[in-house]
Amino acid sequence: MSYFVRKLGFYLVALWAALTLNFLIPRLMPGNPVDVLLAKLQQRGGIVDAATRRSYELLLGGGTDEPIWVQYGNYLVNLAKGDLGIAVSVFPTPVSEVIGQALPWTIALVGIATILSFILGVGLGAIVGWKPGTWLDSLVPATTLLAAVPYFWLALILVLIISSTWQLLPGMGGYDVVLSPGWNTEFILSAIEYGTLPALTIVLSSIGGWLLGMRNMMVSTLSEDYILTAQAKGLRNSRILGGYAARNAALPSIAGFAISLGFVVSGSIITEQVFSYPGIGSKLLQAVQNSDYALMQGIFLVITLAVLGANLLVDLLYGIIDPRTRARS
Amino acid sequence: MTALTERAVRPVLTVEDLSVVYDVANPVTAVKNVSLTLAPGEILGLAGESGCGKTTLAYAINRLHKPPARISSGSVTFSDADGSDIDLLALSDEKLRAFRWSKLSMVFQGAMNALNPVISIAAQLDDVLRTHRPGMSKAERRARGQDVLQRVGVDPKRLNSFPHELSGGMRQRVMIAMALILEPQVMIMDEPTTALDVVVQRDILREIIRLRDELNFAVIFITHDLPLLLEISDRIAIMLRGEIVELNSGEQIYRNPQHPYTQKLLGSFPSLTGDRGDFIRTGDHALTGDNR
Amino acid sequence: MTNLTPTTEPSVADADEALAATAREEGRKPRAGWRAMLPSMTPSLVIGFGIVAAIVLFGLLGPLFVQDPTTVRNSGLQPPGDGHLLGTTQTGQDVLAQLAFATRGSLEIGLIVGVLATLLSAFFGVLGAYLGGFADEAFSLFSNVMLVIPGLPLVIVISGFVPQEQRGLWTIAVVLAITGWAASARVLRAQTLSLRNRDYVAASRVAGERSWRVIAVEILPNLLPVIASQFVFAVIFAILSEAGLAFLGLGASNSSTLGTMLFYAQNGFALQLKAWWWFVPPGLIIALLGCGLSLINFSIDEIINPKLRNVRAHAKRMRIARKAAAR
Amino acid sequence: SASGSGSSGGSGSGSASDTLVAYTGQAGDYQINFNPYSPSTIGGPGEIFEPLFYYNQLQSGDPKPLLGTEFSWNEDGTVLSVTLRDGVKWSDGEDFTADDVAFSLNLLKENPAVNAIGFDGEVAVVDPTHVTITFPAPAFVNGPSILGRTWIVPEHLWKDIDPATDVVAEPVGTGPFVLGEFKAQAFRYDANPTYWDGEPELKHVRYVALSGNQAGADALAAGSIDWQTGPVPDMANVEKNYPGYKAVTVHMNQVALFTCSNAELGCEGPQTDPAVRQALYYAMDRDQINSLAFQDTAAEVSPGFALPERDAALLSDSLPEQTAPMSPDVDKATQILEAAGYAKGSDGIYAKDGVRLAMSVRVVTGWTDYITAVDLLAQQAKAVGIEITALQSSWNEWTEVRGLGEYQLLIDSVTQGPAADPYYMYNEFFSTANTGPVGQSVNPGFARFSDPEVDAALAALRTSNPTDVESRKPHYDIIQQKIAANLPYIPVLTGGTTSEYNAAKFSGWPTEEDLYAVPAVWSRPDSSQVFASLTPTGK
Amino acid sequence: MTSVEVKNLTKEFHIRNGMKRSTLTAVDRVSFDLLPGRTVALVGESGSGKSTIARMLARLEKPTSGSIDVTLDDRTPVHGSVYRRHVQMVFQDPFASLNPFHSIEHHVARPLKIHRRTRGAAETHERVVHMLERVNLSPAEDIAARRPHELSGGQRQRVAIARALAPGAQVLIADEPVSMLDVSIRLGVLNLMARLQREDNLAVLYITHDLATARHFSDEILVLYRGRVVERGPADSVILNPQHDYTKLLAASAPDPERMGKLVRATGAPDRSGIDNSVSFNHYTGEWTSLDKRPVPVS
Ligand SMILES: Nc1ncnc2c1ncn2[C@@H]1O[C@H](COP(=O)(O)OP(=O)(O)OP(=O)(O)O)[C@@H](O)[C@H]1O
Ligand SMILES: Nc1ncnc2c1ncn2[C@@H]1O[C@H](COP(=O)(O)OP(=O)(O)OP(=O)(O)O)[C@@H](O)[C@H]1O
Ligand SMILES: [Mg+2]
Ligand SMILES: [Mg+2]
Repeated sequence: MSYFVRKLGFYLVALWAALTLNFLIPRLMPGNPVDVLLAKLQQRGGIVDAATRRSYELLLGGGTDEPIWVQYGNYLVNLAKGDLGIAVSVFPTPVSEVIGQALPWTIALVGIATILSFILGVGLGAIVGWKPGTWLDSLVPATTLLAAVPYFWLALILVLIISSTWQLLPGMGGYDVVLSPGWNTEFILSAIEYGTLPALTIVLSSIGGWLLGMRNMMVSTLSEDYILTAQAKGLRNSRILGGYAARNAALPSIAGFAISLGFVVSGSIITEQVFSYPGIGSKLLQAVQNSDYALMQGIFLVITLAVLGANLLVDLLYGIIDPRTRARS
Repeated sequence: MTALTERAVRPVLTVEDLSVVYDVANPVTAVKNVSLTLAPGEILGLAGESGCGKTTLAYAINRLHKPPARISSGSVTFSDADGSDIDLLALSDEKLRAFRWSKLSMVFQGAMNALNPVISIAAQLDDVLRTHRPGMSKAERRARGQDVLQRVGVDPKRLNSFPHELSGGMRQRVMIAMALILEPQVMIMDEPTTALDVVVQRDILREIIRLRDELNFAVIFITHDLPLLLEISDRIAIMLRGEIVELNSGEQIYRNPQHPYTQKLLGSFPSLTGDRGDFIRTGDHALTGDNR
Repeated sequence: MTNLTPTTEPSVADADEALAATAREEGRKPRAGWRAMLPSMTPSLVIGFGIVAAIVLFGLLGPLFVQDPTTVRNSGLQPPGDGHLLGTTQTGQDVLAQLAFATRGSLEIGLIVGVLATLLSAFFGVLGAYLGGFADEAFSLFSNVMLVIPGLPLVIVISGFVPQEQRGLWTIAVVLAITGWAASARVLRAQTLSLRNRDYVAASRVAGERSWRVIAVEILPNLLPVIASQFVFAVIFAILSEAGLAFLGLGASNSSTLGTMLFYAQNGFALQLKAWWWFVPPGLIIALLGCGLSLINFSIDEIINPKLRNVRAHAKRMRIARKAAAR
Repeated sequence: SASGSGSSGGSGSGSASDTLVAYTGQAGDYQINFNPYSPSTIGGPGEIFEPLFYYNQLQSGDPKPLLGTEFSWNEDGTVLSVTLRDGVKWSDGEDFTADDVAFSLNLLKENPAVNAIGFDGEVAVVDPTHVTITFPAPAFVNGPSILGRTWIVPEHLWKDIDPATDVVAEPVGTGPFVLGEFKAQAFRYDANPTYWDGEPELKHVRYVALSGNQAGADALAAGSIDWQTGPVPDMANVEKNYPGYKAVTVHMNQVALFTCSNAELGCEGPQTDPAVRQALYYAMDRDQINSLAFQDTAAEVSPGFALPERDAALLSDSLPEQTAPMSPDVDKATQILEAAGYAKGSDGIYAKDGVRLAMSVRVVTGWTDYITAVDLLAQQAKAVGIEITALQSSWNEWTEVRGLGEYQLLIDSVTQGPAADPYYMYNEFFSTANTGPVGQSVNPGFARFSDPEVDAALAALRTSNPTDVESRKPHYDIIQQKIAANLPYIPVLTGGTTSEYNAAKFSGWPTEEDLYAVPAVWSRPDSSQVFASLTPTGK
Repeated sequence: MTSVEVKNLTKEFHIRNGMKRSTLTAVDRVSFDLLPGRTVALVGESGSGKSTIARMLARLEKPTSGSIDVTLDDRTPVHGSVYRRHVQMVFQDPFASLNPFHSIEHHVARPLKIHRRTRGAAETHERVVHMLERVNLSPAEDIAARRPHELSGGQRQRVAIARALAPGAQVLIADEPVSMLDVSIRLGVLNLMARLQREDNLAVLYITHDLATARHFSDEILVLYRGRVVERGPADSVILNPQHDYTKLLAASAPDPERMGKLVRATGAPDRSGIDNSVSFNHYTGEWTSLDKRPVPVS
């Protein structure tokens, strides 16, 4: 039990730390939403004078005089109530609505891409590691090079070639805007079509890490005694590869997978920027640029919960796939 | 026992002139022209100091050696109980796979690590049966697993345990159970008890002997503990730098060692109950010559 | 019976003798401790080292030989040619000159982050694991929390908060280091935990060594390959992250790095204008540097995990054997 | 329905020939909000909710009647009478009446939070087509905001709406368009079949969401958007690079080096000395800046800040020069400095009383044109012995220091008011009322400029009828002279706003010859004027 | 000369097992004396607490209760940092107890420097060479410059012994010092230790599970079973005349070629559940005592 109690304790502390950081950071940041919105209005040819400023202050609520700990208390109470506040950058929409609208896109695109690159990377890694020293090993430096390329650089070049020059796949947006979002085939096909290129770039740039890690673990695992035993037992190679070698070698990768799953939410900023993809990353950028504290806090909360949730999930999963964990605690 | 040693019976395993080379920068011939035979139901002890090639020989017999190891010469013939002879070194991969474990099984040096840590004992036993006895039903396989565990003195209730939940001695027994599960004619045991407590070690040895008497498989028992071998083996082979320098019945090896190395090995074990020798605690015994 | 004295000294293999003999034969000076920590020369190491060395030299010496990267000319977007080996930017600045300075900037960031993150991770990972008990619990909880807290957003937020005058390279580097050390700390902790229980650590304590000396002299050297590998990762992480931040307009704004250079190229529509000489080289240098460092890391991996080395040695033998067979 | 989708690499708006795809430059997708009074509205003003009149910021002259047909001021500017259009219907079928107008104006007064124009009049409904508005003080200058920037909303629906906090997802207005469909990635206007001026020929307008300028340029290249305002590669050759597209550039906002100029209000640094600002003014090589930083889209600027073309009639004759010199005058710059007592140091930088002429310029990270301009300015200033270093920061931070006055120099642009009258710009940027001491956030008197004569001139302008150009000119003269002498904002160039549009698919776009509206896609309510004037060519 | 008096040494470990925290008494009220020139052997099955006792003596672990008194001949107690000069330990695994990173010289020189046995680099080096020669490692100069992986197991264990003796240790704790070594070199190392013991009049605690060497290399044997001493006495009497059930079992389990083919066939494994560790047989007094040292009637 203590394994789970300790884990739970860790998650609570991590959550509390994240929430507190979440509370503090925006308050330490420069700029306030009134000024930013005014500046934005002015840029767009709006009239800005003292009256405008006054009205915006009234609307958005200026700085509060409450002591910081009262604010902190209110913040925690509101969070507990599920009230994330109002996103001033899209005033008066509640933060939860903004996030609710953006989150599915990110989760679908980056989540699927992450899972895909994990499966492909670990799968290829297992194959490469199964017969190390063969030509397959040359996959390793190749994928490493891909991983070392700045992601947006790769993405932009791919967009230029695949999307702009060859016109194979759309390189902008989340779906054909002519269609209405909904659970119909046409829309889903369109979403898949639009998501292919972004997903491809994510997979390309992240597959190398999985592949290398898995390959090295395979090599180590293959020299374990139980692999030799399995061979002596006359098991088929497929069974040894799947049930004995890869099964054990994949354990560290799975832990890594948890962490990367958690970062699905936050890792999408650049992707969404390059591909004009709707999602949480662009919302975060929007929040930061508009000093939209509430939105920022809301997104952080979601990210932290995602990371913690994914970790928790894998901790539990780990207990199942690696029976030793439960004993080790 | 002596009857067995006189090759009156058709041997179950014949190794002739076997050499194994490690193709490394300075190639090492880890096993040199080894010949031996193993009669059905016989326990053949293989002793020698660390690195003399015992494990390499065991692997080569089952063709488990991996590069850089290479069999440079010799033959290994398995004479099946049904009368056919199998040239192990000539078997195709698939035939070899089918041969392994069903005719010849192994218990490895450090068998504690020979169990896959992430799947249960039941699944690992089941794997063997599923591969080699495809006809068996699930229930039959489970019953068989329980049966072999029972035989080696492990509570069949532990079938669903994971290796880490068992003590070292129990894991060792599980490995032996696994080696038994297909009732092979030959079992190679490579230092199966080295890491264990003497008391546990004794239990396991007793178990092996009992099972051998019951099932009549032949055993190649590898260890560097000569006194132990003397207790349990019918014949003992002494290995030195890849060669078998002496092969004789346990009685002969103990009473009348021929090769100086055998003599030295025997001298390395002070007797438990015998006299306190003159060399003890004098600090200048000839054996301390290896002190550079 | 067992007390029998062998009549003759057996002509027995004496491993000790053999070993001593080989060492004497080769007559070489035995390798010093740190030497064994060096990766053996492999093709990947040679290539990786070559690439990294070339780029570092370019970053170090390049700025001494090129033109002033900020000088604007009225001849914008010239393709590579006379006068400008790599052409010019939209405002007529020499791309090669910019590249040299930007490489230096990125290397600086990589180095600062590498050093800082390594120090942080060594502190939290090694010290915590060595001390054990509450310190270990606290340190490992702290690094786990740091690992869970999303990095990039934190970077965005923190870099917005640092005062303008201190902005730039150092800020970005410090922020990246703060957000990037936790994973290494976990690796180092695991390694230290296993080293801490080695007998030689206990032996040095029995000999009377003080704790700091046990850590510094007995444990740290054996962690060197791991630390080196983490350092290399931190450098790659830093350079890539800086580029990513720069792309979002949040990079080391007042310094010149490969990231900011890419940002300007991107904003100057270099790709759309097919000014590849402006857009491609910075990205390529990052990619090559990352690739070179990864190749070096392969060799470090081989020290950490000797099984990997065996694979390579084996592959090499197989090749030689195949070649021999072909002949 | 997905005709041709996916064929283009862009946002796949494979659009029908009667659908115009516009991109406003907004980054990220849309959050539904068609409340015209909300600061984060994504649409509505102009297309759906109309003002009474349309004021074109680019051309002086009478405003275009929309819901109002005529208006008149009393002598002292305290009573405004408006005649309303008859027979207009809301898009839900209800009749539009004077009560709606009164309701809309009173809405502002009752909700200070949305009263961004500071409306303080009393509205009286004379009859269904006439209203009069009475002000406590002369309010000539408030006319354009009240008449041109107050969105008339239907009383029968809005009486239940909180204008400050409701998002109005189903807007009902009188405008030429109605909301067709909203999606976060795009929303669509459809032509209003019951529009009082007849159903527009442009049947659909779709706004798409992209991630910024880069994406906009890419989408334009892919032909997936028809109108956007923003930079594209090789701006001078839009017609050649994008077949079927044309570009139009308008010059409205003056790019300037804002200075924290007023030591009395707490500004610190060499730039508080007018001589230094003058020297910088002459040091600039405006041609070089125009070509390298702005792709030659900017235009000449007047040191008095009136727009040389639009405000030609108001340009003061007594300025040292009508427009700032396009090439640097190093001699004059150094002369000014030396006359003010500066001496050149060994490092080539002037100094006085041990204080070097070294200043920092704030610029927003990522605004590459301004960053380039600042880099160029630094080089040019160096030639006259002034050291300028660029300090980049995030927009938030830059906005904050700009408001607080905690900067030495920053680069930004001076913006215009609701009508083609420089009064608004002068009043906003140069009046004492709109500034404050350093440390107090103000907007937009960023330069902390304060001059009683300018304030007096502005007060006089407030009480004179804007149509009475002759009586107003002397006041403008004073303001321009004061500004040009003091240079709190050192003019760089008049920035150009370039829009690219699909001329093959639609005709009737504003051109440089006929700027009937500000041709910027984000400019409201100008965009509705453009949409209403477009005719699909059927291609 | 230094001697050690161990009294009622107890060590408890707190094990977290799920929600429960249980206490494991790894060592329970163990007492013995280590006297100069004498060897005490500690034998017992795996997990009986042998290493824990060694670690407590080496101050790697704090006893839960009981005392370890180290005194000089004149009964002055040895405390603090001097303690480590007097009491040293040789570990079981010579492959793990030498730091692969450092040269042999480093290993032997560190204790010298820590305990200020030598002054200056030259003297230290000389001393290192001398120590290596004493443990029969020659050429010592050559060996000193090598690193552990260049030595065989036996050579390494000699280095470990040299290191332990370097600061002038008078009490040597050897925790299974030869169990990881090849059979053919075990005796060599044990003999070396015996020689050094004689030469320096060392007090030695020899921990092993090998009854045969325990018998031959020690004066006194303590048999440990589940943390408690169940039998103690002169080496020969304990081995040849075991009294406690556990000692008997242990003796019967040790391989003995003299019993060729016999013991193994003896039916059935002995039942260990009935073994009682609450009583102890003392060969010196010939009595059974309970844990609290009270005599108990013969069972
Ligand atoms: N992979 C390898 N490459 C090179 N040489 C090897 C390799 N594996 C084993 N050897 C050498 O082959 C010889 C025999 O090794 P082997 O493992 O068979 O010895 P062993 O008798 O089983 O020893 P132990 O008692 O330690 O298990 C040794 O000298 C060893 O150094
Ligand atoms: N740090 C520790 N925490 C918890 N339990 C411990 C710890 N160290 C030892 N133990 C337990 O104390 C008991 C005695 O262990 P110890 O290592 O002293 O046995 P040993 O006699 O040396 O065994 P071996 O012959 O296997 O070396 C064992 O049950 C062991 O599991
Ligand atoms: Mg072996
Ligand atoms: Mg122990």
